[in-house]
Amino acid sequence: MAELTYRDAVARGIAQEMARDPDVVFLGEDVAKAGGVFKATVGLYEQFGPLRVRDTPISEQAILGAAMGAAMTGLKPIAEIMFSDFFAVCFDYIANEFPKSRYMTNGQTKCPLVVRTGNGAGSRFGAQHSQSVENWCMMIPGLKVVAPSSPVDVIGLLAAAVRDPDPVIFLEHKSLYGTKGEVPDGEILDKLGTAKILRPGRDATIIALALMVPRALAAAERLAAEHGIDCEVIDVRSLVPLDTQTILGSVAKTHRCFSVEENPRLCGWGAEIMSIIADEAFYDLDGPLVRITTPHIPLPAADILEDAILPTVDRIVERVRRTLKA
Amino acid sequence: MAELTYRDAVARGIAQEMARDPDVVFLGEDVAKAGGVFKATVGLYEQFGPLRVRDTPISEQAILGAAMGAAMTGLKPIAEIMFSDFFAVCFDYIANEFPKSRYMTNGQTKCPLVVRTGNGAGSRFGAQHSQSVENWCMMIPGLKVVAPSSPVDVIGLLAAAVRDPDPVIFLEHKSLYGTKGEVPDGEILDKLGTAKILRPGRDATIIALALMVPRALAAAERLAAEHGIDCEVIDVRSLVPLDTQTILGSVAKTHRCFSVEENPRLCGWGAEIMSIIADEAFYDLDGPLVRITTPHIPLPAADILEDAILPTVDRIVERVRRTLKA
Amino acid sequence: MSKKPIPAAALNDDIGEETRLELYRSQVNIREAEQRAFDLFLQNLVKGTSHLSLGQEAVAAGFAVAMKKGDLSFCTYRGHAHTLARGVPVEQVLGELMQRDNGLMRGKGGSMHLTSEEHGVMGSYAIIGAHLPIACGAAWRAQYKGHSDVTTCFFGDGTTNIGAFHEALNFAAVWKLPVIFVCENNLYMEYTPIRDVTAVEHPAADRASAYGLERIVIDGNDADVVYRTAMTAYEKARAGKGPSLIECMTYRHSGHSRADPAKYRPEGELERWKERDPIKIYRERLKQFGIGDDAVAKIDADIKRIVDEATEACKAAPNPPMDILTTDVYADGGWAWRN
Amino acid sequence: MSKKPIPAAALNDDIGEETRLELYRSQVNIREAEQRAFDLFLQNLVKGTSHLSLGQEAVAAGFAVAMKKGDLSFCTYRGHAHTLARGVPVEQVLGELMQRDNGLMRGKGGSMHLTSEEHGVMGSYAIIGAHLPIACGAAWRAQYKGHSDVTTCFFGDGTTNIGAFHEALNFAAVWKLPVIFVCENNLYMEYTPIRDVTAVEHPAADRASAYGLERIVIDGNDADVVYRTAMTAYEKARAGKGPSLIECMTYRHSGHSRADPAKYRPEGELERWKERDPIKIYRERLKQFGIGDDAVAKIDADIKRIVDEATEACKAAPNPPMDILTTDVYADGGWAWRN
Ligand SMILES: Cc1ncc(C[n+]2csc(CCOP(=O)(O)OP(=O)(O)O)c2C)c(N)n1
Ligand SMILES: Cc1ncc(C[n+]2csc(CCOP(=O)(O)OP(=O)(O)O)c2C)c(N)n1
Ligand SMILES: [Mg+2]
Ligand SMILES: [Mg+2]
Repeated sequence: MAELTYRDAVARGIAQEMARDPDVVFLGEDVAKAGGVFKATVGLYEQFGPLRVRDTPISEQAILGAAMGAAMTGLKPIAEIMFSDFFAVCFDYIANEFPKSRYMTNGQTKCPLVVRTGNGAGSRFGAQHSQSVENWCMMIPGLKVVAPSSPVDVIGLLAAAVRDPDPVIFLEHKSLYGTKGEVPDGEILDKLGTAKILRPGRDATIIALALMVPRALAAAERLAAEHGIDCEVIDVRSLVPLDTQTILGSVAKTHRCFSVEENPRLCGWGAEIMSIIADEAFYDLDGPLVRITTPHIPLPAADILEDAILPTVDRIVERVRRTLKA
Repeated sequence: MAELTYRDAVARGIAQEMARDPDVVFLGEDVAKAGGVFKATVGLYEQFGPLRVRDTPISEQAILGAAMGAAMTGLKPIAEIMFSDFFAVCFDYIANEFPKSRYMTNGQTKCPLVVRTGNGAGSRFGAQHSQSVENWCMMIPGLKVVAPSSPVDVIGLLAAAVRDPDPVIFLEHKSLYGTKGEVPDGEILDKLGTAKILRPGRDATIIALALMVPRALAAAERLAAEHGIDCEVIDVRSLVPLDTQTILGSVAKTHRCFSVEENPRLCGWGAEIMSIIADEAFYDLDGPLVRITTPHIPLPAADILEDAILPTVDRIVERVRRTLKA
Repeated sequence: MSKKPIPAAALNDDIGEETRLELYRSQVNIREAEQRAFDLFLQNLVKGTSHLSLGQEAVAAGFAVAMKKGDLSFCTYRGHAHTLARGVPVEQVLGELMQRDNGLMRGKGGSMHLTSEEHGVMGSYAIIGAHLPIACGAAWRAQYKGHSDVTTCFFGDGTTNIGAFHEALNFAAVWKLPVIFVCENNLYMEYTPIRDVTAVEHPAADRASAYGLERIVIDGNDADVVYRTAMTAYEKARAGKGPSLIECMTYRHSGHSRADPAKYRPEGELERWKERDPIKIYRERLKQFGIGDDAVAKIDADIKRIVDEATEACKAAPNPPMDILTTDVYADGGWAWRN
Repeated sequence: MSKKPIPAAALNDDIGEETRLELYRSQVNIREAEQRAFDLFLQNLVKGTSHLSLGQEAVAAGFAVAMKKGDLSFCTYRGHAHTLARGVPVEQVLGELMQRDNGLMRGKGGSMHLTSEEHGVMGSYAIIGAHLPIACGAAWRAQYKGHSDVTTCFFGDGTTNIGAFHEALNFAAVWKLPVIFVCENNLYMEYTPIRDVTAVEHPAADRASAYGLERIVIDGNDADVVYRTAMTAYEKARAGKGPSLIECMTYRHSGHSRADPAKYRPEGELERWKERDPIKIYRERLKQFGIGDDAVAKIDADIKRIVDEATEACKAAPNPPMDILTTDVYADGGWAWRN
């Protein structure tokens, strides 16, 4: 058992899988010699050498295209796209190639790869380097989409993603890289498609992802301590496959549900989950389904503006309290 | 008043706006001399000449980038992306450039352009030429997103889009190009952000878009005739701005709501609208909110498979009937 | 090119009779199958779109015959020719065009996505440029694993102006990948001439130097020329000397796709190119080399029979069953995105 | 380059004293403002990221001085220099880096998106390559409307390997647009040397022929060289003769961004380049041309005062107010996506 940062967990997770399977290779911009711009891949180049850990040109289409071709023919590539916002310059692979090839070929081809990326806000980088793009991926049939919130989940879910036979989009939250958590020694392997109830509760369910998970947890503590409201907090972890059983089970117990989303409002994962609940658990509900999201605007750069725009602990507390008292 | 195809309405709409405003220019692949691969822009090159109607290389990023630069500096470009699936090769402009520039520059820049595209299934083209990508656009803050279902709406909404000072994504449905409708003579100008109640009803609201509109209407007729269920059918027309008043007003009256979406299941516009209803109109509801969508899979090519996978009149009727009788 | 017969002693040149007959057979096979696809389209039996390579057969044949077993091909929507050239049965190709259950992908992919992994046809891609980087990845795997196979990536002239082309070429050159990029310059994109929208005369070859590669433009209608060029490129790739970019000048006899009557062509252009029909050229070539009419006639008859039989089999084949609708989205065979 | 003074008669060469002083002033202005940005960062007053052009000032100055009013600039995240060079006040630039209300965009954009429409700075773009096609569009507008302005698009060496570069260059060449593409080759992308990932030595210039353009590589640390090259390119563009692609060899003295100590550089490299510091070169140049020390000293003092005043103004400036959070998403000033 050791305390590890989320950042170091990334390198450990990749190393674990590269050590285990020589077909795992890793490519991206500045990932090798420099250890990544977020320093999340330090040491891999030294450990696994220049043939397995490769710096690329600034050619995101080539990075993802090459990862796909290698995956189709026998390797298990991990590709890094530095910031998730850059998915927009290589979106064809994410939307049209990775996820459709197996289906179109009636099962002839495979695409076992992982795309890792730095996702999310909080670094004062402005509108083109701060987005939370999980929905860009969740909406595409044929992908798997994962977003861990803790170091141990980073390792376990990354290992599961690398061993998964399908294309997995692995969203690391930039504002979590510096956070720490206890991590057991030895191999860690988690399971895609499993949500985690991080705090059991009776009065309402709060569903969160990535950076919003610690905020939802903090809000739940405050709601309990200050307002006597006992919330169950679920870390979705995996958007596809989606663990609807855990979510619907929780709502059947609490009868109220909130989602806390960092992504801009429209067509977020919260909308999907809420619409599932509104269909399948309608008669369990005691009141409106409420989504707490970043407003539907581009992200501002200034610290003070950025801090004001994402869902905060205060906003979650206030919204849950107000809704339940209504 | 004349009968016009949806296809011819596109050319008439563009011509109307080009004749009115010399700053309106039009570019895309094979759009000029050949009149477009869907023959939706026939005659424009002849009428407005080679400086205003321009064939481009197969360079979607250059097409959208050039449209943006021209829009920022004084023109009002209409850019065609042949199939909406190709948004994936130029998604940076759609997701990161058009919609963020004004905000990031604190209002210094403008981006009055229209991206027209052939959207949707039904042509047996397979998974990379048949997608319904309205959600790829709706989820991005700063865009406007329109999808007409009839020839008269094509002209009126296209005119509104061209005159709109913001970037508008204009989704023409490939399977509607051949459909006909009455169109008044003279200038036609509609308004973005307005849904239309195409059939008033008391028992349930059915919300649809584009190709799903005629299907929802046909289903409503059958539901009335065969099952005594009186549905209100709403053509959303504009996903952003979204006419939530019309939608919420209808649900307040009918107390039940269904959406009919061509897009694959996850994070569709239906999820967004349903989650709005589940929050803001929860106490109006008498039962679950039900989304009828294409399953969350890539689209098959074969006619018989493609026909089976999209929401059909039968499926809509069956689902509404079964839900309301439950 | 002299049409005089070649002296007997020269018959076994670097190509030789056996390979020449293979090149001929491959071209005729493509021609007949594509012509049949066109006929079936006129009978309303081909559905969706389809993109024929009539007139471009020498490129597909020349490369495929030069390939070894295990070499990989990446094609575009205009990929029937390359798929057939790797030995995929005509029936499976026509079946896919007719969207029947006997199709290569049982109708799930359609004409634009022909794939036969067992023949090394790693897919046909319908987004312009997308497969060039993917081909790099397949070649990277060979390099990484020390395999000797080479990847070939076919694409059109119009594809040279999209970003992915540039990224792939640079990437392949920097990593010295065993991949051959083959541009079939048929002078047109869909309906627009390539010269109207390209800054250089030879859209691929005139850019080779931008990637440190040799400028290669060849007669794409002469299967011998294609074959020889291909052999050189494969040797180079197998020797670890990196990628090649080859521009083959050719012409499509029909429209861009089944929807296109190709009225945008200047008068006489098609006729001029038909004089240089690759099959016509190759029949003469065989004659020059003294290869007997009977060998040729036998191939012609063989192919005709195969295509006829395939046609009948396709007409008799059932539609794909509904239960394949949701199979093979994920590796577990299903499509479940939730529990 | 000879360091002997130039004879008085030659003083009014094609550049002349007035322009030389302008070039000098512009470079010093950038240097001082950027140096100040770095100091403020060390004091924790600059937030988010920032990308300095210390060492690259001659490129920004040379082009900006050659531009006419109304000409347009498109920059990258490394755009402070180009923004300042067009006359944008130092205070507004530093204010944006410090994310204060007096910033160019009141903190909404941040250091990577400096924009001042009134100065022709049409934006700074943070997605590699994105602005090259956008610059084409601005130039297309000029061509279409018969305006005489020229658009300049600045970008780094690493940008030449992304797809948008290729699409923009071909597009500009085919449409003969009045746009100048300026590659600042500072030898590195973020931390990776450009030569490690590029198939040619000069990532921009060695590709010019792929777009039918002239190969131009210049000394980007000599403002005179830059200015003269720029003047030629602007003349060509204004004469309707189409785009230019210019590769300027230069070097950044600091790391890629504020997060980067630049340890990946080989020993001695920075020192060698500092000997060719553009400002040092230009001070000598002024001396050679007999331009008096007092003129130089006055500029230095002027700039120092301006930067000091700007710094104080920024420190005193308030944070942006919350009510701008949701303004200017749409042209109506608001952000409403629903009624
Ligand atoms: C990204 C993208 N843009 C546009 C298209 C539409 N399209 C299909 S084929 C084609 C022309 C391609 O021309 P070329 O590369 O010369 O190949 P050819 O069809 O001549 O074999 C176009 C524009 C596409 N499929 N993908
Ligand atoms: C599409 C995209 N990929 C990657 C990045 C991350 N990134 C920012 S700057 C940079 C290096 C750019 O190098 P170069 O073009 O040489 O410009 P320089 O920073 O040296 O001025 C990279 C990789 C990005 N912003 N956009
Ligand atoms: Mg072509
Ligand atoms: Mg650089």
